[in-house]
Amino acid sequence: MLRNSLILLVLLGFAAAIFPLLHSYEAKDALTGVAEHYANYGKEEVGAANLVSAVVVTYRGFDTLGEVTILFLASAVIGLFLKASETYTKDTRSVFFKSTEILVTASRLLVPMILLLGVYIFINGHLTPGGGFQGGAVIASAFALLLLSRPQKHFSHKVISVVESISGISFVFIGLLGVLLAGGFLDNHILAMGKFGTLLSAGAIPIIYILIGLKVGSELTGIVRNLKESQKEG
Amino acid sequence: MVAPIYIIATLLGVAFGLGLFGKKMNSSAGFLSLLALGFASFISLEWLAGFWLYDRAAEYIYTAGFQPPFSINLLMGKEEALFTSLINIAGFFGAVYLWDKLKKIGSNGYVTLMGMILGLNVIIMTRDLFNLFVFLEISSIATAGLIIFSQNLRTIAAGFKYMLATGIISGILLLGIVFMYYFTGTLNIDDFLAVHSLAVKGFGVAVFFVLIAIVLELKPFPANGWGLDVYESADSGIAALISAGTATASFFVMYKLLPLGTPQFHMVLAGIGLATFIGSNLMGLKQTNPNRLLGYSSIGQVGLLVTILGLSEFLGERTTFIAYSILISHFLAKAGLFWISGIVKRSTIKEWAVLRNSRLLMILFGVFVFTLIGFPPFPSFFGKWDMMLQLAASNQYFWIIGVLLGSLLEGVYLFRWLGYALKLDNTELPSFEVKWNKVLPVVVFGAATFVIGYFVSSIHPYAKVINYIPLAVALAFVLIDFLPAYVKNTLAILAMAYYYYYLYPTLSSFGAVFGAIFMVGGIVTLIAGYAYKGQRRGFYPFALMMFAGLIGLIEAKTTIAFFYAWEVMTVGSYFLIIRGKKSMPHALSYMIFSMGGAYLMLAGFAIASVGQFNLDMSTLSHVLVYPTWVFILLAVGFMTKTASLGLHIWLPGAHAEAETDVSPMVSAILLKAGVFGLVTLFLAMGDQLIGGEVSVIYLLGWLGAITAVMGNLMAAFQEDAKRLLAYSSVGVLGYILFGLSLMSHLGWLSAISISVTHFMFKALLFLAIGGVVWRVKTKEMYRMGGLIKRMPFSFFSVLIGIIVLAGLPPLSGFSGKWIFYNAIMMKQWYLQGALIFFSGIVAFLYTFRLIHSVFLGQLKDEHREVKEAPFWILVPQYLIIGVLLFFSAVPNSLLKPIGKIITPYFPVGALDWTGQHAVSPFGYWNGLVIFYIVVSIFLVVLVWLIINNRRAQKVKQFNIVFAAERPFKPETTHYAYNFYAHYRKAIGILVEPKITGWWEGVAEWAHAMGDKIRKIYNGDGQSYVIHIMAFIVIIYLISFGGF
Amino acid sequence: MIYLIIAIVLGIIMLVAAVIAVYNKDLKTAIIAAGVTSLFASVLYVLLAAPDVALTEASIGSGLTTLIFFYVYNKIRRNNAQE
Amino acid sequence: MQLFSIEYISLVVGFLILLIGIWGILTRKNILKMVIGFSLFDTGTHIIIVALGYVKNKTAPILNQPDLQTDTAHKIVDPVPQALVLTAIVIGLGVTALMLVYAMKLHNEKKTLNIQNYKDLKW
Repeated sequence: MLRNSLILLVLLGFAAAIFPLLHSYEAKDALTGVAEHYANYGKEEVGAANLVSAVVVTYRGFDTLGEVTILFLASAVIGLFLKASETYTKDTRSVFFKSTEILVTASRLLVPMILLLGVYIFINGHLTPGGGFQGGAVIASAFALLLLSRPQKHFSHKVISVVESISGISFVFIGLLGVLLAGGFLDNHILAMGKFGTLLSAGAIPIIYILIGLKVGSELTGIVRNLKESQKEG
Repeated sequence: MVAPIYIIATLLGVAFGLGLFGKKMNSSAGFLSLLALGFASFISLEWLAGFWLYDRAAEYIYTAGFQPPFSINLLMGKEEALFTSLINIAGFFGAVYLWDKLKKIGSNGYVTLMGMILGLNVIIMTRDLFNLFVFLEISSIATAGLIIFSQNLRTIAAGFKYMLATGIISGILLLGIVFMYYFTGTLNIDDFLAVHSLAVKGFGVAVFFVLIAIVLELKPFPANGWGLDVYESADSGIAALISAGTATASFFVMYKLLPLGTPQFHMVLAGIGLATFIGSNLMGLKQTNPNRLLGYSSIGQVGLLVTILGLSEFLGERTTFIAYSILISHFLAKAGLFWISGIVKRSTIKEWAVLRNSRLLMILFGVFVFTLIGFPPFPSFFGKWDMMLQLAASNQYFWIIGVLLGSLLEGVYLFRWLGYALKLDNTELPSFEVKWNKVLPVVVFGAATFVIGYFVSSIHPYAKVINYIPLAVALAFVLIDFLPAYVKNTLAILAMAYYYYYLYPTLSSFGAVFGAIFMVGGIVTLIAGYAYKGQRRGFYPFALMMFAGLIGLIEAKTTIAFFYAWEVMTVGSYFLIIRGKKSMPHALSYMIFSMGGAYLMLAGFAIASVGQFNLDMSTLSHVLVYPTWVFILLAVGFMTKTASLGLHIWLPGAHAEAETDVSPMVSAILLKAGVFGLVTLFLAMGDQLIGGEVSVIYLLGWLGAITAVMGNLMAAFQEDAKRLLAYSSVGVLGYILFGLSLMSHLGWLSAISISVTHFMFKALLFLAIGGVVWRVKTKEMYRMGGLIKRMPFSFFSVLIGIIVLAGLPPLSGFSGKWIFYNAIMMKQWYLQGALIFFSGIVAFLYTFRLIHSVFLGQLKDEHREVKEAPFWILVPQYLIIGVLLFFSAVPNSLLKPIGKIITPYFPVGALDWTGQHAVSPFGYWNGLVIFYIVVSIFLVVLVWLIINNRRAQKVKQFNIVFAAERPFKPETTHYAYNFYAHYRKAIGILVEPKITGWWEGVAEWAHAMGDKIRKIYNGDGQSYVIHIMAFIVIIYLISFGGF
Repeated sequence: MIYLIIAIVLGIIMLVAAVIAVYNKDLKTAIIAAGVTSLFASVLYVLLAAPDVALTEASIGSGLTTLIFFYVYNKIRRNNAQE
Repeated sequence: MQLFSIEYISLVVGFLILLIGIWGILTRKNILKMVIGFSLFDTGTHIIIVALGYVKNKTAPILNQPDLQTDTAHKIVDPVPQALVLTAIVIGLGVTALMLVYAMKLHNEKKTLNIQNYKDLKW
């Protein structure tokens, strides 16, 4: 109890420490700083209707590269964690519940649709909400569903990692093309800007989002797969 | 120039591409990774060279084709080039070191390693705060992956704690960053620095959260339990990467963001750093697991670096130099030590004796330890020196004390560890596997310490004038260590002789006297080295290093050169002392006292330099601030070497347990370094008054007198012949201190002449007794006896030695004493004079005991066949005897030149010489006449004894009546055991080891403290998170005036 | 105004779910509660004119994270059952 | 400052969830519960960030309507925090997944999820 009271005290102290942040919050009525610039010039500079995508893929594209790397590393670490000490067995048991005929049929129907949705999300990332990460996550959830419904299904690790590698390398390569052909690393002007608001616009953003989508999708699938494959002990 | 973006592109591209490599292609994946890391190192080194050699301008790297703050930009400047070079080199060699392991793990392992290096590169270069956050996450996820390279309960638990802690920290960082964006509308660091003055309370808090998160990344005490667990459990190769890589990069982030903090926060930061430095090192005292110990040290060092950052206002433009020199030392040494630890694979530092199986690794281990603590010639030495000077210049004495205290604590456990490795008894020394890929990185880093040390000294405004040649010669002996001892001995003697020949014309005044003691003395004692067969590995480099230091003291024109030489001498002598069979604990206490003394000196020199335009030795004569303190600090510093009472406890063991020819070196020669220091100090500063009333030198006079009595008393009660001689040195050094304190012509004349004669008789006695010990294999006097028949030459040496020692006429000790009493009478220090007189009587007791117990009486059965001491040990003795006899017969050959040297400083009261006839206000003395008279008396007695010899009764061994001993249980019944039992009853209370007890108490207290404090690391990951939160709250309260 | 009320309701639900996530003894319920918090957060994001974030939070924050939680939870449960 | 505004409420809710998350991390002994606390901590942070980027009565930063394409800075909410949150959410997923795998492995070692049973390393 003493311990919990002390923790409470610490937590209250912490709350008191962040209170000034809350306290000094003031509602804005217009954008300032870099956001103002993005809002006013983003259309000409990047050409993506979805300004969040413009920021994510181009203005702060380097962060996104890092973000992809984080998932990549997490997946690699989980892979090495679960692989190093365990031998693979094909575990046919489902993780959650018994696989039923209905589920299998449903998944057979659903999975392609979900996959399609994922692809749609990341291809249209520069126009509508969503993008590579969301699309990738959707794709991964399709595969997760597949794993749930058909536990005996075994994904080839090879395919996942090849997709992952190629999309990753291409991402870096496109970034470098920006250095060579345009203004800097990950500049999207290496491709024509196209007509604002159409699918083939915003330079390299759709390409990059497709790569991110593939990469995130394969990374997340890899994580899920690794978790499943290590069922020997679990 | 390859654009820095290629560092990122290469590492990332290769990491991504490794997925294409199958399991069977692990080797090629490894080579590709090494290539990538090598290429990254090449790029950053190329930039570093560009900045350094061609003075390039820093270059911004823009991403996405927009100017900051609209897109993320990176900066490659001089500092970034340096730090990325460090990171990438650590990565490259780390990968080489981990080659086997990585190969077993496969591509995911390489990916993780490269991910970490990539993350660190970017956090160094980026100028965007959120980008910093992203890549910090990359490196911490990669680190979490690296930790579990070897999977067991310990690493997994440590990794989980690490993830919890870094998760919380990065969450807080993110919060701070976002609010900083909210208040300023930008994420660019340069913009933040520009709007810093924007004083919204909320913005300050947001900045606080960002900074505190970075501080927490640096593992501040006590919110760092998670870091320690990682250091302890992770594979050594990984721990090396974390210590050298992550810590370095995090430090740079702190450095980069430092201007965001208010001056008040900088002070808080300095406090956190210092608490970490002292706290970690205190807790390290009780630690026995090598990796955890290194973890404590690592965290402590980073704490020191944080202190430096926090104090940057006081350190001024030297901040960078100080921080970088200490950082690079830590970088190289810590990586090296962790790597060695991974090769040795022992779980307690006591088992590190196995390191003796590999000479190369042992040397490197020593190099890293000395690098870490800041000994010359390594870079951190110069960093610490500058730090102290700058702090003193800004009146920051509190920080001086704190930093030096922490350094001392660190030295204690590192040297204990080094001692264990060098000396601890380990009956079975199972060898460990040494693979080239593991040794190569260690060798490279070890060599780098020297190269960078030289480089750092060459850019230091004052260090570049230091004469490095003697040290270089000493180090060169490492390279020829494989030669037989006699060759190296000859080379060493030639080197010393040549250097003396070269130096001689430049020597003047006291430099000439001490130069002669150091160098001629060195040559004479080196002659005894011919007695050793074989290679005698590791002796000559350190012997010459000690002499290089001693020479450096005399040559020193600046205080930094003096201190440099002092430290070089300390290192050399430490290794000489620890060569003795049972020297380990004594060498440790020698080192601790030396370090303590050196730090006092450092503080003294630092304060002395305040307000001066240069560091010349002459600045000591017009110290502007706190001259009394300067005087006391320096004097106490020097007295740790002269072993004045209270600071003497390291001496008996160190001198007694040393090798036969090392004892005279460290006793007869090394102690004079302290005397030389005192002479220099007294001449430069004169007397100082404490509180305007009490004279410091007066107090030192008392200290000298008491030391003389106590040293001699303790000598009288020793059973061990070499220990007896060692305590006798304490006593004689007491005389010298007393003589110097008289501050008069005669006082100094006696002090300096005793210094010279003490060198001679103590070298003589140690060599003679050492020769005896060499043959009879024991140092206990009651196990000897009657050796006059077997070792007449040694007997004669001891006879002459003790006559001089006891100050008996006719030999030159007497001249010293005669002058001494004259000097005391003139100064009218009667009370102290009485003590000195009394100590002279005590000296008779132990000198008598020495010759009586060892050489007279019955010859032991087991010594019937014992041979005379080795020829080469006798040679230097008889050289010394020759000189002693000459000085005794012609005393003014010694006293007159010394008098001449002293006269310019103390013109009043000089002796009046007419031939050998000296006149003082209290009488006259003619050394030659006395010599003749005493020799005649001696001859008459001798002749009488010889004539009567046939009437003497020969006593057999078992004739109890005459032999007065029983052959068994010798230590209780032997007459020579506890020889002065009666005196001990009377005055033994005086010599109870109270002082030793006091120091032991201090040591125990410190260890107990450390033990208690480290209990906060209870192993519970949750507690560690609580520590982090509590740390944030407390620092918040301190920073924003809650307290 | 209607948005305001929705926001308040969402906030209360999220807080309750968060407390349940921390305090409920049953791990399964706790995981679901955490997922619910996340899911309602994504609704809140829509109110805050952040559809991108809403989509991400829904798919990653509440979808995949919860999925992974359950994977691990089941493994641990099964691991316990094996004893 | 308008206390009853959608962004302020979100901000407060975010802070409270963040605190609840920290409370969970600091007091729950069950490792999975701690990870749940951690994920709440993340969610709270994300809500705060999005709320900070909100501008009253403005639309999402997607310029699909022609009228949004002029004087945009006065018509949309801040896209930057949203972009940051996107990144943060993905990072959070990576970290959480890794923590969970750690938890799983820890459980494999000792068959317990109590954090206090993993004190093998200390002092």
